[in-house]
Amino acid sequence: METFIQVLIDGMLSGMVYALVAAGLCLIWGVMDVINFAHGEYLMVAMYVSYWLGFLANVDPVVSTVAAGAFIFMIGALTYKLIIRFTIGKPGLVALLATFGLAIFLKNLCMNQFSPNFRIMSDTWLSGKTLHVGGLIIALPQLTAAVLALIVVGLLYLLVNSTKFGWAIQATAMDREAAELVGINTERIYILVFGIGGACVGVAGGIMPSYLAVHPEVGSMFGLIAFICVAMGGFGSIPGAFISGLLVGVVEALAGFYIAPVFKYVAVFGLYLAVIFLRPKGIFGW
Amino acid sequence: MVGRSVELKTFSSRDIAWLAFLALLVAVPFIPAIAANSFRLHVLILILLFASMSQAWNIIGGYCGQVSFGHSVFFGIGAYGAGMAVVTYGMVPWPGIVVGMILAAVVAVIISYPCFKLSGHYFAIATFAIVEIFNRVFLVWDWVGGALGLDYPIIKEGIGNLMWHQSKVGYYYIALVIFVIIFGMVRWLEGHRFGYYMRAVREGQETAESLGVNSTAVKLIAMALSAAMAALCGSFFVQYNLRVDPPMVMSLDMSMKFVLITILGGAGTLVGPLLGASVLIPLQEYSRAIWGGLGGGVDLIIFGILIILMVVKQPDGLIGIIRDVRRWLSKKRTKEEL
Amino acid sequence: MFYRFSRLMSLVACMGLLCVLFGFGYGTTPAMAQEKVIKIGTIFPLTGPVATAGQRCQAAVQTAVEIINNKHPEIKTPLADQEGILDGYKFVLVHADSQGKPDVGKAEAERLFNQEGVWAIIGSYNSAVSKPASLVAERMKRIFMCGASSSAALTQRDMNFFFRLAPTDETESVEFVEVLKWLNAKKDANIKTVGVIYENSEFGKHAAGEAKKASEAAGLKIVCDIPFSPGATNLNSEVQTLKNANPDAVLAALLGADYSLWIRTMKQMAWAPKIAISYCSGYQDPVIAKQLGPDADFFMGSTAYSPQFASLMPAVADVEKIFKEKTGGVPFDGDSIQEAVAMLVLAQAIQKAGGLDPEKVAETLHNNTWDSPLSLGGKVAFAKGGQNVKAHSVVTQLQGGEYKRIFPEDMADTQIVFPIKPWNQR
Amino acid sequence: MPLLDVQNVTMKFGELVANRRVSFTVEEKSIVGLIGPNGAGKTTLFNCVSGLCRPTEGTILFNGENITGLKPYQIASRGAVRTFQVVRPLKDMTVFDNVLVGAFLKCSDNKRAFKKAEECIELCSLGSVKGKLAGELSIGGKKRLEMARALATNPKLLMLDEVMAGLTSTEVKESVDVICNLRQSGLTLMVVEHVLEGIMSIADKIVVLDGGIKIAEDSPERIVNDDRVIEAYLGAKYSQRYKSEGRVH
Repeated sequence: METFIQVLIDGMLSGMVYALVAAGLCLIWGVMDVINFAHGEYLMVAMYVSYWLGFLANVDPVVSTVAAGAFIFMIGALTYKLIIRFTIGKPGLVALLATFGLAIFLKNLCMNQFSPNFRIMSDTWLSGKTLHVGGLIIALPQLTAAVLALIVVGLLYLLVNSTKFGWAIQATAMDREAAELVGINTERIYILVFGIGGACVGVAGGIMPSYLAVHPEVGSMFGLIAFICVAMGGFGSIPGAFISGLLVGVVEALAGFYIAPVFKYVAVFGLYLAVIFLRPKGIFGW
Repeated sequence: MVGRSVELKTFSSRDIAWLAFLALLVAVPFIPAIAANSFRLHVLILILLFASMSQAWNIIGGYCGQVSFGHSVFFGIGAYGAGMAVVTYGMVPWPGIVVGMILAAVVAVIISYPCFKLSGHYFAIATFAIVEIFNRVFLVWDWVGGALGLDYPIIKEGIGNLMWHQSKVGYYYIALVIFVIIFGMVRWLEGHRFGYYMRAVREGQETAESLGVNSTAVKLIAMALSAAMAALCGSFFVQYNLRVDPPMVMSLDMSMKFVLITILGGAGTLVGPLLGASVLIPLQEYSRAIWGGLGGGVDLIIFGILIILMVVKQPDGLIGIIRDVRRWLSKKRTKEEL
Repeated sequence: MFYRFSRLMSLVACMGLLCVLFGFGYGTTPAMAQEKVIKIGTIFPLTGPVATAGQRCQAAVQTAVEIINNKHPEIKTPLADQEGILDGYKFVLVHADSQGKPDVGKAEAERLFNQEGVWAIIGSYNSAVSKPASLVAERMKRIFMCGASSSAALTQRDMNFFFRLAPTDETESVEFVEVLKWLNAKKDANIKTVGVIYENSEFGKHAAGEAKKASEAAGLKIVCDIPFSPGATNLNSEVQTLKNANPDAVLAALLGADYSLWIRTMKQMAWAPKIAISYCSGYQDPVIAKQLGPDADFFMGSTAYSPQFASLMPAVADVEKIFKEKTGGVPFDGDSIQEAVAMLVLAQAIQKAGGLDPEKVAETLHNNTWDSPLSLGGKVAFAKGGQNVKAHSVVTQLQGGEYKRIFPEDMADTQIVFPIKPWNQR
Repeated sequence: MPLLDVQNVTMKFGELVANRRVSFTVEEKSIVGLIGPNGAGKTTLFNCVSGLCRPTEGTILFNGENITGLKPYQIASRGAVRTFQVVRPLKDMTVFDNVLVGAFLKCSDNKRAFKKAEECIELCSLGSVKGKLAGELSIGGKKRLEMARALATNPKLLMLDEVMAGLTSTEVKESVDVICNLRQSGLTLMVVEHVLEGIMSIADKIVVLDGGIKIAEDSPERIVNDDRVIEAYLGAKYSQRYKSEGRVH
């Protein structure tokens, strides 16, 4: 029983981080109908930002996560300005392929610049620290990341649902032309949405070096899982992305422990298929 | 309008151009500059293979409009069909190829039936998930070699074993045969009722149904056909490389390559996959040959930028560029005549 | 108008590119007949998941070539004190990237032989790439020197032109089990159960297969068998499964980042086996000890080289100096040094054979025992099939960030710390 | 036996009732107009007949065969073909190819299908644009395309959904002529119209829907004088005034 709860907790902690990565993707997808294939690479770049800040200026990841968020915000906005802008209104595949190119570019640029070596930060405030609650062990870095994820996703939800800016985003998502008619600068909304979507994954990447090694390939799997979360949650639904992120984390952990570790991703992808066959528009989709 | 004839599509002047092109391809190994340079022949073989493979994808993805990222699964099944025939059972690859093709078609129908109920990105991501599942299941499945993969023993070369060691000319002609089979089939489909139905389903499923088209059946048949052809290409791929393991044939990267080539050339057109392959494959092979050894991933950086540029600048693909240029030229001509 | 123009330009650019690539014909071999040059190709995974290792291996071969080509009287390896071999022949390296993919590796091997005109190939790190790439060489009757690929199957193919320097995972597995038996006998370690954890790839699967075979032969019970997908986002379930099965000893095959994640996850779950022994890369990566700090301590593994072995191999220090210039200060590890040895032994063989006939050189390689100051034991000799029968690796343990030699006893410099210290007592 | 027999069809979307127990028949070789104000449930009824929606209750017989709940393509291949109110051209195909898709339903070999398509294109006066992409046509052209495509399937019953809406009066006249010609060639037509102008002059029978209920089914002459119909179209107050002023013919 204790093992079960332990596995469950571990799953939930990693699930929350998946949720944060997915939330950014979800926002972009929901507003622009663009699948950002370079999302995992954003995460990787953010981890490098955090790593180098720690290495060169001795800043702890907990602090530099803000900087990483801001940096990826800029990368996101730049991506929109330079690439995505030209793909709006074209078939959805175009943006997907363009971002696929971007992913290859970013991954290899980082490899070129920072070498393929993996890098670990071992003397951070959080690294290696654990909380012992009864017989349970909770890793502090993962817990911090999860709490951070909860906060950021919460803020994002509030931003979209109860601010004027959020309403403008929603209006743009529903009908771009109509939104322009009522005086919304949709171009600016798109830039900001891409930036904010990037910032979410930037924050996630910023905190991760306290427990995960940084290397150019690190983002790929996270990116793939984020796609699954977003599609499972339903088109553009942030609560949907959050819940399915959590679900993915838990299923991954349970399947990994109770079936076999090699099957943990099979279980995650299988879960997606099962959900999507029952509800073709995702859990929260309409 | 360029290239949009309303005449009978059973045979047109374009086909003569195709036949001439084919004659040229047949003659290629006799050109000394290529015959003496096995790397050039290698690039040509890859172009033919990937053009064929992308054309197979084009049936369902381009003509029928169902963007599947799952085709490496069928490619892989074909590869394993041939691989297991030779390595596990010590036979010639031919029965394996046939079984692989049939199996791929069956698997395609089974997995795409539920997937066709999904729309847009949901469908695309479902096919991602299927590739990942197949990849991981094959990695632990000992009967098919698991993570170890299947390695070909050194056996006699020739058409019987579909294997050549000294020269690549044999491989080249087999690739050419596959190319002719798949392109010929798609060409035939283009002028046939089924081809029109596929495009009608792509353009509007409800409209097609209102005109008496059974869209589900059209999509399933197109998928089965596409998967069987993909498996054929896969079996050639494994005969060419003499080894098969899951990351090599059943990965998202592989799937992306088929999609990328087709989109780059122009999806839903006959010549598109060939155009895409003859740009992307030399780019990939030569840039790796020239810069790969430097180790900085420079080739891939350039590759990434080029994909972005291509896709963003002309989403209709290379065929779109050609169309633009022709339109531009004809406009210029009319201006001069005035 | 401008819009149209830019589209036209992109067309022109494409066509131009095609012309450059096809027309002007990359791949014609420039004539170098006058100069005395031996071209050697290298194929390593320079990009992709194991690029770290691949780039180090490439640097190792470069180091070896530099030693051979130039006069380095200070270095005590064969051929170092003269310039080139065979009265002034020098080596030129042509590098290729396999991306860790077998099909790419095979294509590159063909290109290197046919287009670049290389005389032999050194590579390819991944066993899965070495297999098809070396077949290419075998068919062309050219020599393929393999440094670090560890799959035992490679040298069980009865090939005549394939030579592998590193010990196979088969011999390593036997050695690991010897360590366990030795501990049981000498230290009353009471090791009865074994767990294996490995990445589910060609490398991991082979290693684990041999590990299980060797353990069962020694009467040890396998209590858990955990393959995992490399590049995982976490190893929680894997380590939890290990912890639940609680084997006395763990045999592990993990690479790079996965290895560090494994160690950290075990720490997080506050569990460690009594003893953990690793196959090659992850454990012996010099970066690990530095970056993981005390967490990496007390784990064990096979090591063909570490800087602490300098006393056993006096020649290494000077070679390593050159190597470090190329890697930004990272020392040799057990894999990369094998690639340097491969290059050196090949050069010695050419020298001894007195010519560039591949068959004669291959025969010479088979028939002689070679001096190799960069190898443990100092000798290299090849059996039929190409395995280096003098390949040794010692089992080491990380203590205070240094690789200490533990086993076999006659090579040991330090007492083993057994069992692994609990995480909270470090 | 009527060609189409709609019996007690009820269609509910959750709580919303779009059609309640609607019954009517369409005789062979006649033109039946289906009219009603906005939101009367005309298109829903159409969708039920053509198979896009499965009616909650009721039966639909076509040529004596029960076609309730069949798939659209099954109904189409039995000979009941429709057009769409909101035009749905197959955008990236030429006009000719659009029509050809329809023609392939009954003619499986290319030659006959091509001939059929040519005929239908001429019939709907699309000859001058047949090489154009369907997406590039004007709205009137698209409407005619819808009709040509449906015609090419060689239907027994052609169901037209507001083919005249939004057209100029000359265009309406053209359409009316086409429809008359079709009847002459032996086709049965069911026409949904919001605009009464065109349909009244040619229909043999008019079915009037309001609020999902059939309120009248009669010949055009009598329909225009039906109180309930006028009320439905103009509202109770205006219909009173109209009557008192005697402006109803």
